[in-house]
Amino acid sequence: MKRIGVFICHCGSNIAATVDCAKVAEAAQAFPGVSFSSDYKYMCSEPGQEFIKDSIKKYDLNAIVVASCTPRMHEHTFRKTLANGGLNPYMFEMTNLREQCSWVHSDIEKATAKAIDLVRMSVAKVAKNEELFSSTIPMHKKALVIGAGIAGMQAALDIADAGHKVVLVDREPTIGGKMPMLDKTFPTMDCSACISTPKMVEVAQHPNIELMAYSEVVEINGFIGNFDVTIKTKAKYVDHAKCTGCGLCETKCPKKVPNEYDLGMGLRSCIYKPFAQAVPNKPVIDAQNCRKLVEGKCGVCAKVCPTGAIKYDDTESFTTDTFGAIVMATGYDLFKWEDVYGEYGYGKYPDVVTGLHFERMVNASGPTGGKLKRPSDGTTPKTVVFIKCVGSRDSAKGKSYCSRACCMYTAKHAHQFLDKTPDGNAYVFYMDVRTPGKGYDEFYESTLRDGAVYLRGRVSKIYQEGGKLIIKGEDSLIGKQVEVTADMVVLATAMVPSAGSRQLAQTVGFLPDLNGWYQEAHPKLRPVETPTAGVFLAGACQGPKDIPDSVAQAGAAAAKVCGLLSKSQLETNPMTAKTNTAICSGCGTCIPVCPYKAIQLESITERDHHGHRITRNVASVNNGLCQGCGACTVICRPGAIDLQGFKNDQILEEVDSLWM
Amino acid sequence: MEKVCLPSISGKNHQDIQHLAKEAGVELTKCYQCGKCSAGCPVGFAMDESPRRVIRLLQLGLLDEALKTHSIWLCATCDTCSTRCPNGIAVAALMDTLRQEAKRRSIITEKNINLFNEIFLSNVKMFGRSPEVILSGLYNLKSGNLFQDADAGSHLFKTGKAHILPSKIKNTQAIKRIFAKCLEKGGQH
Amino acid sequence: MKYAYYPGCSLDATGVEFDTSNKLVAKKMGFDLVEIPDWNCCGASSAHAVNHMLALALPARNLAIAEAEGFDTVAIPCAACFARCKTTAFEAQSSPETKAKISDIIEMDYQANIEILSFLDLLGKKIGLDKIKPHVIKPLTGLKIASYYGCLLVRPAKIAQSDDPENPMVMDNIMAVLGADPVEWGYKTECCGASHVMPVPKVGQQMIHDILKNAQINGAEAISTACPLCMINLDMRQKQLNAQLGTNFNIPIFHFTELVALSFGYSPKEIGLSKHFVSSENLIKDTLSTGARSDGA
Amino acid sequence: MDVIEEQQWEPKILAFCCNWCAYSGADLAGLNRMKYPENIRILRVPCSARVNPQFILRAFQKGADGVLVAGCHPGDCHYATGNYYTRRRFQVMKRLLEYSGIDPRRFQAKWVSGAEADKFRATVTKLCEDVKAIGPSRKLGGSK
Repeated sequence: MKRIGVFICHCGSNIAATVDCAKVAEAAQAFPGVSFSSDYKYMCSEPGQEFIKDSIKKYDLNAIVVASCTPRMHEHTFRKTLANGGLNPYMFEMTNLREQCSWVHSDIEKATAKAIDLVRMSVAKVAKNEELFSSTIPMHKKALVIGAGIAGMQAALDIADAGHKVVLVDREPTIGGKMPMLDKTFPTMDCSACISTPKMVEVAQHPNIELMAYSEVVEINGFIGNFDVTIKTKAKYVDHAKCTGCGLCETKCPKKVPNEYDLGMGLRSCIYKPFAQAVPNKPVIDAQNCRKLVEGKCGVCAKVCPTGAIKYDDTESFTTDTFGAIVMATGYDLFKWEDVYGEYGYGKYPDVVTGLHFERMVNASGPTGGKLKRPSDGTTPKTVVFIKCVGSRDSAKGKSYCSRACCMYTAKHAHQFLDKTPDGNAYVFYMDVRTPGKGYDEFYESTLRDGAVYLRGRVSKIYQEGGKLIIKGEDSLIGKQVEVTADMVVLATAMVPSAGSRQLAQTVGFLPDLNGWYQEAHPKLRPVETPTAGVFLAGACQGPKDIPDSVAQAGAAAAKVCGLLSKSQLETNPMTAKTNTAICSGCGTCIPVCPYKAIQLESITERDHHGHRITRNVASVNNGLCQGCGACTVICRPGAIDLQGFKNDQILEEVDSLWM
Repeated sequence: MEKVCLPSISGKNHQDIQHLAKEAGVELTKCYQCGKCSAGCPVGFAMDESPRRVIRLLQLGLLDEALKTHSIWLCATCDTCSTRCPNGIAVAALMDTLRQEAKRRSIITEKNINLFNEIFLSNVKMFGRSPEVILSGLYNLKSGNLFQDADAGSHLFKTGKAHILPSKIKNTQAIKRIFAKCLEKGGQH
Repeated sequence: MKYAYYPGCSLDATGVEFDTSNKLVAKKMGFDLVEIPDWNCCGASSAHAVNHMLALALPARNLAIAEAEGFDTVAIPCAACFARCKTTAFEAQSSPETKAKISDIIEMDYQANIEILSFLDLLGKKIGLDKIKPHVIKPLTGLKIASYYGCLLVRPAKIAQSDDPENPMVMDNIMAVLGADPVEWGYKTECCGASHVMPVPKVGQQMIHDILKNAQINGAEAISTACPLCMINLDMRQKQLNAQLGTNFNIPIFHFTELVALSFGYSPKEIGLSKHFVSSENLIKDTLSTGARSDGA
Repeated sequence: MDVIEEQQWEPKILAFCCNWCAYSGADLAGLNRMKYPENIRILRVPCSARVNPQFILRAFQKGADGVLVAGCHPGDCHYATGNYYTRRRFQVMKRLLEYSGIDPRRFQAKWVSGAEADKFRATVTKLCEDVKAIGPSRKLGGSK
C-alpha cells in the first residue's frame, strides 16, 4: 500500500502568484493513497529538501510527488533527496506547475483547477511506481578506430597519448587515407605529405596503438563498454614478420598495372606498396593481377626475396577483440561524375579530369613528377578551366549539398597552375565562392591577384573540337554566354560517403542520413556522437569536411572516448524496457522497431502446467543498449514488453485520473 | 542603370506568377541562378534576356518585364535547359506558358514568329494538315519577305518536294471542332 | 509484323524521300507500315506556342484513330511529330482528368496506351540491329558519318523515353551495322533551330552553321538525320550560309533510312537522293566502290 | 445539459508530449511567458512512439474533448526513428476515431521541436478553439 506525500512549491511567487498553492495542497489531501500534503515556498532549497526527508520519516511515506518546476530542471535533485531520505529514488514523480501552468496562464481560478488536475495525474502515476535499480556494466579500456585517414590517425593518437590502448583498422594496404595523395594544403600551402607522413610513422610507432592495415571490420556485437568486434585481415601473400621492406621484389616483378594511388595515371608492379612512404612500409601482392596467383607461373618475387617472406598460400585471417568505444573515421570518396554528366562527356575526353587527378599531377612524387601534362598527348596545358560544384548542389544529377572543401582547393589549383605556368590562363566557373575559414577568403583573393578569372555560372557543355576542349558557360554577372577553348578541364567533384560505409553503419548498428553520411546524435550539441552509445564520429564520414575540420573533430571524438575509458564501469539507466516472459509469445515484432538493436530473442526453459520441461523464445532487452524510448511497448500485441518508469498502467492511471 | 521598383511579395504580380509557374509545373524558388540553362541554350546568343534572367524577373515579381522579352518567343523548345538544370526546372515548359500568357495579353515582341504560328495553325484548321508551300508562300506574303528562299523554291518544285495543291484530310470538320473547343477552353490563338 | 505509320506533313512534301526510303527499308526487312487513316497535322511547334490543349488534342486524334484500328505501336519518322505525340501520351497517362478532357475535345476515346516509337527506335531498338545486318549487301565501308539526332527525339528524356539525351547511340549503332564509321562529335543533340529559319532567319542560320562546323571539324564526310525538318535545315541552307557567312560547306545530308536503303542495295535513284540540295553523288560512288573493294578482298 | 452548464463548459484536452521536443517546447513557451488556454493537460512520455493508441481511446472513453500527440519533427527524433512509427500509427488512428463517431478534429498529431515554443502555443490554442467550436465530446461507448 502506497503512502504518498505531496509537496506543492510556491517557487517564490513564480507559481504562487497564479496558482493557489494551499488550495492545491488541500485538494491533494483527498486523492487516493495520499497520506500527507503540504505547500512550501521553495521545495528545491536546502530546507525544502529537509522538509521532504523529515516528512518521509514522520508520516512513513513511501512515494513522493513534488509539484514545482519542470522535471527537466529538478527531477534529478529530488530523486537524490528521496535517496537521502531512505527511499528508492524512482518512487518519485514531478508535476510541472511553473513552465506549464503558472507561467502560461493568468486566470487564478482556472490555473488552480488545472494545477489540481496535474497533481492528481502525478499522484495516480506514482501510486503505480515500483522501485528501480541501476546496474553497472564493465568498461573495456580499449578503443577501436575504423579508418586511418587523417581523422582516424589523429583520433587514435589522441586516445593513445591519454594512455589507452587503440586498435586502428584500415582496409587499404597503407594507412594515411587521401591526405598524402594531395600535393599542398590550403591556405598555408604546406606540403601535404610532409605533414601527414610523419603522423603515419607516429601511429605505427606508438606503443599504445595496434595497427591493422589491409583489414576490415566484419562484425560487431555488444554495446557501450563491451563491443565484441571481428576484424578480417586480407591475405597479403607477404609475411610482414619476415619482410624487411627492401623493395627488391617490387623492382623485379615483371607485370605492371595501373596504380590506384595515382588514379590510374601511373603504373605499379603486382607486388607493391601504394607509395614510397606507405605505412606499413612493406608490400602486398595484388591477387587479381599477380601471374603466380592467377596463372601459376612466374614466382619471381619469391626467388629474389632475401628473407623468404613471400607466401603464395597466404589466406585471410580473422581476429576478435572487445572494445569499450568505437570511432568511425571512414572518410569520403569522390562522386562518380562519369556516370551521369553526359554534357561533360561521360569521362570520354581524356583531358577532363578531377581535382584529385590534378593533385597527383602537380605532386612531385606523382606520375608526372610534378609536371602538369595533358593526359591525351602529354603536352603542357596553357589554358585550364576549373569547374566547381560538379555533383554538388545538383539535386538532378548529384547531391543537393555543398561539399565545402572545393571552393578552397579549386582556388589552390588555379594558384598552383598559374604558379607553374606564368603565361597560363585559368578560368574558374563557380556559383558561389564559399570561404568561411581562417585565412580562406584571403587565399581566394590572392588567387584572383594571381590572375585567375572567375566566371559566375555553371558550365552547360564540354565538347572536343580539334584536340581542344570547348567549354560553354554563361557569365551570369554580365548575362552573356561565354565560350572558352581550353587544353584541360579540372572538375571539382562532390564528396560522397566512402564505398561500403552504409553497410558498415549497419554492422555497427546505426543509420546513416539520407545522403549516406553518418548521422550525429544531435546536430548542435552532440556533433561527434552517434545515436548508438559508445560510437563516435571523426572526419568526413559525418559530412564533407576539409583537413582542419576533420582533425578538430577527431580530437573531439578522442576526448569523448577518453572520458568513457577513464571509467571502470558504467551505471545504466533503469528506465528501460522489460519483458514479462510469462506472456511474451516470442513473435519478435519488437526487434526491428528498436532503433538500438537492444532486443534479441532468447530461449528460456521452463515447466509447463503439466510439469514438462519446455524451451521457448522470448524477447530479451539488453539494458546497456536500451535507451528507454518505448517504441517496442506499443508494437507488442500481448503487452508483454513494458517500459519501466513509463509503464502502460502508469500512463493509463494518469489518463483516467483526469476524469475521475 | 535602370532602377526597378519591386512589387509587393503578397501582391497580384506574384500571385499571377505563382499561377503561371504551377501551370508550367515549375517551382521558381528552386532556381539558384546558376545559368546552366542559358549557357547551353542554342538560341541564347539571340535572346535579349537569358532564360536565367527571365526566371529572375519572375522571382522578383516583374511579370510584365518577363512577358515583354523576345526570349520567350525565340525559345525553340529544344529542352536542353530542362535536361541540364541541376534543380530539375522545366525551363522550356515555362517559356511555353509565358508565351501563351503574353499572347493572351497581346504582348507580342516577335511579330514574325507569331505570324508564322498563326498562319501555320490557320492552315491546319482549314486543311487538317500543314501544306508547306502555302505556309511559306503566305508567310512570305504577309511578312513582306516576298523572295525569302525563292532560290530554294525552284529546286523544291523541280524535285517534286513542293506541290501547289495542298493535301487535305477528309474529315476537316473534326479538326475545326477541335480548334473551336480548345479555344473556348481558355486561350485564343 | 504490322505497325501504324504516321508520316506527318513534311513527309508528304520536303521530306518525301524520307518516306520513300522508310518504305523501301520496311519492304526489304519484311514489315508493314500502315498509314493512319485520314491523319491530321500534329500542330508541330506552333500549337504549343499558342494553346496547350490544342497541342494535345491534335496528336491525340491520330493516336486515337490508330488505337481504334487495333494497332499496338505507331512509328513516327518526324522528330517533331514524335515529340508532340509522346507529350500528349505522357500528359494523358499522368492525369486521367487530362485524358478525359482530350477525349472530349477530339470526340473519340483516347486510351493513351498505344506505344509511340520514333522510326529510329523502331529500327534500331524494337526490330533490332541483328535484323538489319543480314540485309546489308552494299556496306558503306569507311564512310565518316556524323549521326545527328537533334533535340526532340531525346528530350525531355522523361517524355521521349528514348535514348541518352546527351549522348544517344542508336543511330551511330545503325550506321556501324551498315559498315559506316560513326564520327565522335559534339553537336549530336544540339537544336537546328527548327521553324526559326523562316521567321527569324539570322537566328536559325547561326544554329545550323554551328552544327555543320562541328561536324566538319570532327571529320564527318556526311551527316545522317532522323527528322525531316533537321534534314531540310541542314541540307537546304548550306548554300545560303556559304554566301552569307563565307563558309565552304558542302556536306551531304541524309535521312538515316536512305543510308540503310543504300546499303540494302537500292540505287540512289530509287531512293531519290537527287532530291537533296547538296549532291551526294560522288561520295556515294566512292563509298560503295570502297565497300565493293573490301568485299572482294 | 442545460443552457447555463453549456455556457460554462470548458473542454479538457490531454496532450501527450515527448520529453525531448514537444515537452521542452512547452517549457520554453512558459519561460517566454506565452499565454495559451488552461484547457490543456500535458502528460510527459519519453517519445511520441511510446503513445499507445489505446491511451487515446481510453481518454476519449473517459470523456476527453480533445487529444494531442506532439513529438519531434520527422528526422529529428531523439531516438532516431520513433516518430516515424508515430506518424504512420496516427494516420490510421484518425480514421479509426472517425469510424467510432469521434470528430477527427478532436485528435491531432503534431511535430513541435524544443525551440518551437510559439508553434506549441499556436497548436494548443488552435486545437482548443476547434474543440470549443465542435462542442463537448460524447463519451466513447457510453452516453453523456
